[in-house]
Amino acid sequence: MGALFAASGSASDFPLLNALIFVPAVGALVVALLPRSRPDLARPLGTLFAAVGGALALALAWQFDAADAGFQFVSQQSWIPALGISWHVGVDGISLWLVVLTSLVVPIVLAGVDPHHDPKPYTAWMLLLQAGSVGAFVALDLFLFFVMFEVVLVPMYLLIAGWGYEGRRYAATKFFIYTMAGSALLLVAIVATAVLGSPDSGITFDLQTLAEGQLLGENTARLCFVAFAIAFLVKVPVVPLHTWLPDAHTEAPTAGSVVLAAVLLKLGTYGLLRFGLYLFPEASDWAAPVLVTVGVVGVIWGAITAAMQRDLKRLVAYSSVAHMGFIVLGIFAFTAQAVGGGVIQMVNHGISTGALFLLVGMLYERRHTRQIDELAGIQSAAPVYAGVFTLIMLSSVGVPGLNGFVGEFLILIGSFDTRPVWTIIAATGVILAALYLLWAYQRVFHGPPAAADRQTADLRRGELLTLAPFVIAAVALGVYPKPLLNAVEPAADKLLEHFEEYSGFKVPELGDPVVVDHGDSTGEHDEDDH
Amino acid sequence: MVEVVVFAVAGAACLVGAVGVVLSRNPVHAALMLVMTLFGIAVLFVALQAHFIAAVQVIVYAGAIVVLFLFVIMLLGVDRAAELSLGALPAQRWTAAAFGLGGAAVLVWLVAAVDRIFKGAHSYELERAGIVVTEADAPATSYATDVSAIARSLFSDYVYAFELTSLLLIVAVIGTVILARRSYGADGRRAGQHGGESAPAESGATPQKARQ
Amino acid sequence: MGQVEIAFEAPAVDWWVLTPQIILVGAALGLLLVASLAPRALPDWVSTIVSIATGAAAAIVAAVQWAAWDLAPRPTLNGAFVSDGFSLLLTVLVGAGVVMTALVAHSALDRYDMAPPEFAALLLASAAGAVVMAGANDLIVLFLGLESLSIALYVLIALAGRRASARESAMKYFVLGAFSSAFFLYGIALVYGSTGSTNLSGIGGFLFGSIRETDYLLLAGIALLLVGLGFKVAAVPFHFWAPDVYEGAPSPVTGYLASIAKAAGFAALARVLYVAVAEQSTAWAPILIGLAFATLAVGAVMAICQNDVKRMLAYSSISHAGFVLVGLSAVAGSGEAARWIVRVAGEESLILTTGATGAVSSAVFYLIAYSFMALGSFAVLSVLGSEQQSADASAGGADASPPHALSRYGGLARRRPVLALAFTVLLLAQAGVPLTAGFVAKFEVIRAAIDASGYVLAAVAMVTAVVSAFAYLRVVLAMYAPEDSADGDDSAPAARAGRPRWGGLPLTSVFAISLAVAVTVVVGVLPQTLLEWSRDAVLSIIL
Amino acid sequence: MVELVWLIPALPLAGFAVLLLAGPRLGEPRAGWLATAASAGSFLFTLVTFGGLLGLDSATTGGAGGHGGRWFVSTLFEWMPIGGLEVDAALLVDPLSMTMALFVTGVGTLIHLYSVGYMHGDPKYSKFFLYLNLFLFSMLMLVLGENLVVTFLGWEGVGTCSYLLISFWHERPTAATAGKKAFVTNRIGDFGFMIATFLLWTTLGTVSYAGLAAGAPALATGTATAVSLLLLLAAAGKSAQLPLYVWLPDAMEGPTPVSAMVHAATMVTAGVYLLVRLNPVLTDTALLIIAIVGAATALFAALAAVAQHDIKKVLAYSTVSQLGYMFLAIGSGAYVAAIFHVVTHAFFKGLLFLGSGSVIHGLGDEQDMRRMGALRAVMPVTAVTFIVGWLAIAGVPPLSGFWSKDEILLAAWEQHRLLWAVGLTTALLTAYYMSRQTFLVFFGGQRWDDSAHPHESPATMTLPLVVLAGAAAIGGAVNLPLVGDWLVLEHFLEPVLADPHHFTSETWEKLLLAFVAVLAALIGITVAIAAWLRSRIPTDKLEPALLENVFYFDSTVSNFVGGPGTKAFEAAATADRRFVDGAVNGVARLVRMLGEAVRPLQSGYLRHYASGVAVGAIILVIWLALRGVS
Amino acid sequence: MSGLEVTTGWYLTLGAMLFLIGGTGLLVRRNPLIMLMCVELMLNGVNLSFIAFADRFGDVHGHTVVLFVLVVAAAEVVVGLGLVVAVLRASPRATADDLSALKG
Repeated sequence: MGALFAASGSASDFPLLNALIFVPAVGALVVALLPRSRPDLARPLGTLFAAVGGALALALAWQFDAADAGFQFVSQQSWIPALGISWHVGVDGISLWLVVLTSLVVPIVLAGVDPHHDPKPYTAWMLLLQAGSVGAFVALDLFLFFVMFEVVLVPMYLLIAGWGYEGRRYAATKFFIYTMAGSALLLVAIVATAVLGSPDSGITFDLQTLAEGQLLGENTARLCFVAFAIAFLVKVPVVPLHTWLPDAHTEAPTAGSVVLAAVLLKLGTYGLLRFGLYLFPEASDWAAPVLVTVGVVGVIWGAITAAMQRDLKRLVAYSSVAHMGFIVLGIFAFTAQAVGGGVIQMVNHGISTGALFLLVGMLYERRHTRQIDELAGIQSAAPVYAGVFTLIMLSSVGVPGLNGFVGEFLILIGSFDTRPVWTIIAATGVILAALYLLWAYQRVFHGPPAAADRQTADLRRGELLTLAPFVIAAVALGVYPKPLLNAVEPAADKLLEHFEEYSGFKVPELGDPVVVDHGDSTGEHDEDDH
Repeated sequence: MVEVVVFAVAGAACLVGAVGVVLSRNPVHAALMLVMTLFGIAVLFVALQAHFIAAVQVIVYAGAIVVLFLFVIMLLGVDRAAELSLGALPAQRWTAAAFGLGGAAVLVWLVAAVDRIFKGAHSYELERAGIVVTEADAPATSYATDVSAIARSLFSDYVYAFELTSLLLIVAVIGTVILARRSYGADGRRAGQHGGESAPAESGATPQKARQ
Repeated sequence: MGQVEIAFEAPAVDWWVLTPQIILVGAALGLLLVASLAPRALPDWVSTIVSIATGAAAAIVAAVQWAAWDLAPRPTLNGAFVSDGFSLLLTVLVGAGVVMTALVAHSALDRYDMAPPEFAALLLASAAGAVVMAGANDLIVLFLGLESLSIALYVLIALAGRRASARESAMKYFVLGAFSSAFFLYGIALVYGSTGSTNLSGIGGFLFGSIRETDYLLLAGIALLLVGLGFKVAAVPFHFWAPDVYEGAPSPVTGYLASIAKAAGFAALARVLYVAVAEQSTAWAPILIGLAFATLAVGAVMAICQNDVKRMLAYSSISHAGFVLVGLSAVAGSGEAARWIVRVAGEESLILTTGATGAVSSAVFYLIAYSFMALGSFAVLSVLGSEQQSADASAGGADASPPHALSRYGGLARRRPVLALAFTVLLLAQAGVPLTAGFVAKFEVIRAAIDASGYVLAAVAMVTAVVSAFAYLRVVLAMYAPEDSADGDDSAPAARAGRPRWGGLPLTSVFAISLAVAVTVVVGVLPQTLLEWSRDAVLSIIL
Repeated sequence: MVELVWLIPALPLAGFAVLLLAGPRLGEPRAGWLATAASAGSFLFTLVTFGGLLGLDSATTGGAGGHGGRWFVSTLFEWMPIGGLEVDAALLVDPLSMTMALFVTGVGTLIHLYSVGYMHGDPKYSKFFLYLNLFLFSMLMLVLGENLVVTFLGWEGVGTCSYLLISFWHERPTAATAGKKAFVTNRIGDFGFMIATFLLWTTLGTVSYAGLAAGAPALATGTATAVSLLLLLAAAGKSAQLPLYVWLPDAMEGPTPVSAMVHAATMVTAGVYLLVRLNPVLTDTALLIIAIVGAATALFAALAAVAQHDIKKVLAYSTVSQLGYMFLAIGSGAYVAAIFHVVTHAFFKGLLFLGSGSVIHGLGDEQDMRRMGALRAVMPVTAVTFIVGWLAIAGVPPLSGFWSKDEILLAAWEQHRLLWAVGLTTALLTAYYMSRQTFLVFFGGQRWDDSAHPHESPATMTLPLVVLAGAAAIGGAVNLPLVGDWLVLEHFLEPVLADPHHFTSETWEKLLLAFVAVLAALIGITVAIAAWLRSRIPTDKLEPALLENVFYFDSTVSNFVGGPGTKAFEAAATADRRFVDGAVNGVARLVRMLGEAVRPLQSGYLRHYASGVAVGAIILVIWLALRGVS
Repeated sequence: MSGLEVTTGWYLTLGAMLFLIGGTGLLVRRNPLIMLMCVELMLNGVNLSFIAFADRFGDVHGHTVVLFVLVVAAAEVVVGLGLVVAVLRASPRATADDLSALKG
């Protein structure tokens, strides 16, 4: 195992990425081995490990060379040579911020959210979640990715099952089975990709080799892509594959919901980018009309159904569906703005929705209900809480100046270039977002409070501290997203270049007198969509 | 023609015996019917020049195995007439018919095939012995089947199998001894330690059934 | 034409090749002898130690042979038995299985009222049968090995005959086993009738190059051999015995049944198909695929309907058999025979095609991985079974629910966190979660299937894996999120003991479970070695 | 000095930040004064920047986008740079933005000041100023933004603040609902804004105003019209035009200073600003549509105002109507007139709202005009200033309203006679309903309880009234017609306008039109006097239910949204649960049922199992053999 | 070669019939002892086939195999009867159908 820490070819000698995966993993082990008599140590110690991961992630961001479009901090070790599998990790602009997000969110929620019972296993699972998620984001080997992609299911499943609410059994099982069903075909497709797409020199699961080689036949690639896409679309999730999400989110403990929203859903969209566009450029282009459609349908459907939810957490969950739909649209618009915006939106969605789940969780702690009907006038009793909620809600709605806007705007402006009609439809989701969130806010926070509502305590200092990073990030990224974009842009450009080279897709030049009379740019693809 | 008569008689005995086994109400009758089949087969063995095997067949089967059956029947006192109906499983008729008729269908078909196959009989052993069988050649019909030939085979190609039968028999013996000893219960060493047929030992999967 | 005189030559005996079996059988006999001659009953641990030592010795000898012989196949006794990589690897597995079973059984024998020396002797004898099956190069030898294994198993199950369920399962296993043996034997007869030999590589050599597509006798023979071995490995529709027998048998024996007995069956299947009738692969591969489909589907679908954990694991075992069948059926490309002729140093020799190698090696890998998972799982069940029983005993009345009812696993994570975690690992491994051996095994099998263009089969296999994952998750859920609220303590009597406990677990079982978990995890994380082994094993199969 | 432009929005932002962190601790009245100071400072720097702008040479051509020299861009940082898209956080100083900024900060400061008194005693005193400062910041970003996206930041910002301020008294369900309604309706407009932005970016490759102005001529007419109409949608949302006006009357649930500042003087004019700012894009077709929408809104809202009883509702509909005027002006190509009216309207409508606030305050939160009357005696300052506002909006010369309205009517005359006629009718109605209001509130008999104890408001509230009254009176001076040199505003704004409108009418025509307009105003006032002061006309006929309920437009929309709309959403949610999720659970159940269906096969009977083996064997044999045959 | 000649096929057919009758018997009878006898019938059918084939090939190996089958049959019967005894001791009137507590 020691060999894994010998990085090669990175800017620094210290194998940051491996450390990012193994520090939390070791932390989980250490926490698990704590003596039974000291359960109180688990969370502080776990937080420490997670925070070390967070610090390493910040160091990663600091040392990251934004101008370099390729993979950095690459570490490659032979793992299962018999199958051409290696431990190959690396980070580029697309994955960088997701790694940072993951590594920061976990310590925050670990420190900030009380699991109420059995802190030891809870902490260990959270740390494993962190390790697995980071692993999935930095994996450059299909096998390794799949391992990480699947392995995060387990801690999440156990977190829901062990620390969730009343419906946790159903929700946890549904979550596990649904996502596993999605990835069942992914495994087959990964193997097929490697078996059929490896160069003559031997089977390999290396992402770059396979992607640069492009040795799959057209139909095979399309089939494989479909399998990949289904797995990722379940994870995203898009309508109509989304129904695991509301249940999982609602029944999960607060920290679980936060991590699920902030990190796990991103595995889907990230996968679409990294393993869809990159591995199967032609197939991506071929399937794009369908994917864009499901993305946009998700935006609208998610928003409409969210509006009608009676459970606040469920509502936020459905809003997630809508937000993730935007990202899918962005990815399959194939423009630098849209793809970049998609990546940014992944981070932003993590921040806003993560914070919303935290907030809802805090409300539940106080009131032991999430039913919108049973709450009213909270703002009078807890103004600070309401204020934070408002800000995060506005970020989620996409008000400029806050983070949510940046991603949404970039996605839409970028998508409009190639998919004007879908973009227009998706943009109505912006209206709906305001509708459902404000309506819910009104019902919960406004109006005359009942006696119970008046008792609702405002945020405590600790909770405020937990929320502070989210709030700060929401504002900071809304005002000054440039550092993120700078890192994302070269990678996105490179990816799109690769994509255009193999797919034959061309982004229309700016200034082309297109639009309104749409279809010019997408028409030919629509025909392929059968 | 003699061959045909022998075959017909012995074969008929076999079949009647077999059907008798299946249709006998009384296990004792069934065992006797089985003997009839076994003798019939022994006769056929002789017809096929397998004299030694025929002898073993009579000795081992009729002499030992059937006796064992009868012994157990007597031991348990289950020599009363048993229901011939299908009991609780009437559908069994259909599966049995499917098996019987399906098997018969396959059989007809195989028999049709057999003659074709043996046109140019050719086997591994012949090949090993360097004998090339041509289409015109009839297969070897006379070959050494005496004890020494069998012994040769037994102690060359099948010596390992022969040794393995010892393992098999040992296992069977141990098993039977254990089973017999256990089923009598009280004299078992461990049963004694645990106070005989006590309740906990019997609380297996379905105590209700067991208590009936 | 004259008589075909077969000259007598005393066959050469390679004693080294036979050493593992001799060790197993010798120890079994020795133990029995000592036990019966000893003036007083032997202490329980003697039998256990003997079993462990013997199993370990057999495994070590095989391992040493593996290393020393450089994987060159060594046929002996006129080619009736062969020691090649394949048989050696499986011998090691069998040895390990014996060790694990002996460890688990040590603490359970009392509960099942089984006499240790007999148990050990039968276990070792059956292991010898399994070893014979793994290396049999003759259908009759194979059959005798199978019978030794089976008869020993009938008795092993019947040892716990004080329980009605054990009697019932032994009886069922026996009658059906005998029935299917008859089919197997008839298969041997037909194959013999079509080729004139019972020697596997003899048959293979005889069939090589000859187009015998319309050789109905041979094809029917293959079909009947598949029936017999399909029964042994519990492939649908020959699987019916498995759930009942697994449930009724003592848990340690069940583990042995699910792992070693099954592995032996598959080893025999692989040998028969790939050594003897590889030429007919275009005929039998579709059958195997059909069996795989049925086995996967029935195993998975039935597993999710079970409310008894032991029975659920039995069905899951069936679905795993389906996976192995997927691997075995993955002979490359349709219409292509499973083996090639190549010239090595001027001499022609037969080797398996790459696809066939991949197919068998993936099956071998799967068997090894699954064996440990199964042994571990049933070890956990064994431990829990005694706990439940003592809980029932202390509760004074017989609890109506069977000892392995799902409801009895409620809250296990609280009472026995480590045990629950171990069980979770084993269950998740069976579900195919990455970083466990179960995942790599599935991956290998899928890879083999895809290599052979079996995309649909691979996809179906994965889908059924998801279905059966549901069954495992139910158990995990029960342990970690009991149906009642976390603080409700009114359900199972064992749940009343709220405080987590370390103590009271039999050390031997703990060791066995740890071993199983360790193998599962280590192979899951670093599978390279085992992958190589299973490939090497197959590459050296004698043809 | 233009470089200091960043300080203009920075001060309110700083005020916001301080109030956010320390607001409750500052308490009343310090929080209010701090916010007012921030606003005043912002006004000061606007003046400074304005001075700087005047210092730039207006004569030189060139500059960004072919504008004159009076054009300065202050880039703070790159906001969203990616792949050819350059969105800078940059501020634009040009005549238009300065004009807007001046009255925004000016009126804003006065209203801040007013609020110090008005919000006295409110438990959320500091929070109110927090919002006000944030609003001011957003509004300034809106008008100072250098590109569409920064403007959009302000655009959404003011919408958000409007939401927060309307629902300020959120325990009142009506206030909460009104706030939400405002935001969501605004968002419909924002949708248009976004799509317009995207369209402009994809076709012109830029979002900065300079670039857009330069590229506009190259736009295809179809695209340009599409953009124009999308912008109209955006503007209609923000500026409460038909059919999106519905939120504005409800917005009166907010505190009165909010109504004055947000919903009369500043935010609602954003739509006008946007259209004027992007005037190079507007096509003739689009202009006509804008004019029609404007005229229709003006008349529609004026009719509605006639029959309202709530003092603020009258003003609200009046605002909608006046905004319609401004759109009419834009649609007629008279951008300067539109801006001119924006400015004068800010003065007099701000004044009127503050006056009404003073009345409400004085009467102890009474808003129904039917329970007012004869207040001129107890609230002299309020009454006098309100009368100034009344006359100004009624279009009585020489008050400011007359000048701006006259110019709009002139432009409408030249666009289409019918539009002019509508405008004139509206003017008449405006004079009438404002007179009605004035009479009902300040004249006639006392209709309030003595227990109400009406009183004049404190100095902090009356001072802004006086200042605004002065501005409303003489505000017209910035753009006096007839004499060319007096058209200060027009000359000042000219560089911004791609196609400055020049009136073609003869002088006599202009004079005649002015006369007719004055006549219309007088008729309106006369009728009002007859009806409400002298009771010569039965008043009950003058308030038909149709008008009181605003043609049942709002209620129809609400009923639709609350009825079929909600039902449709509910149906979707139900479908999601029943069918989408149901399918998933159904599959799971199906698999389970399948298992349960197969389970009986595992009957426990040995012979059944044997059958499985036997039948399986037969199948296998036949299958294999069949394969052999083929 | 004229007239009737007993060919290998005859023996094979007879063997197969015995096998089938035995198998069918096992399917229809409930008495465990008779079931065991049916298994014996099946084995005898197989034996006949072996000898017939051996005759056809002129290969004595077939005979040897039959010996092994006999041994296996004996071993099976012994253990089987032991089991039957064990079962019937516990419940003397039990048939195979009564052993159906484990199911599902």
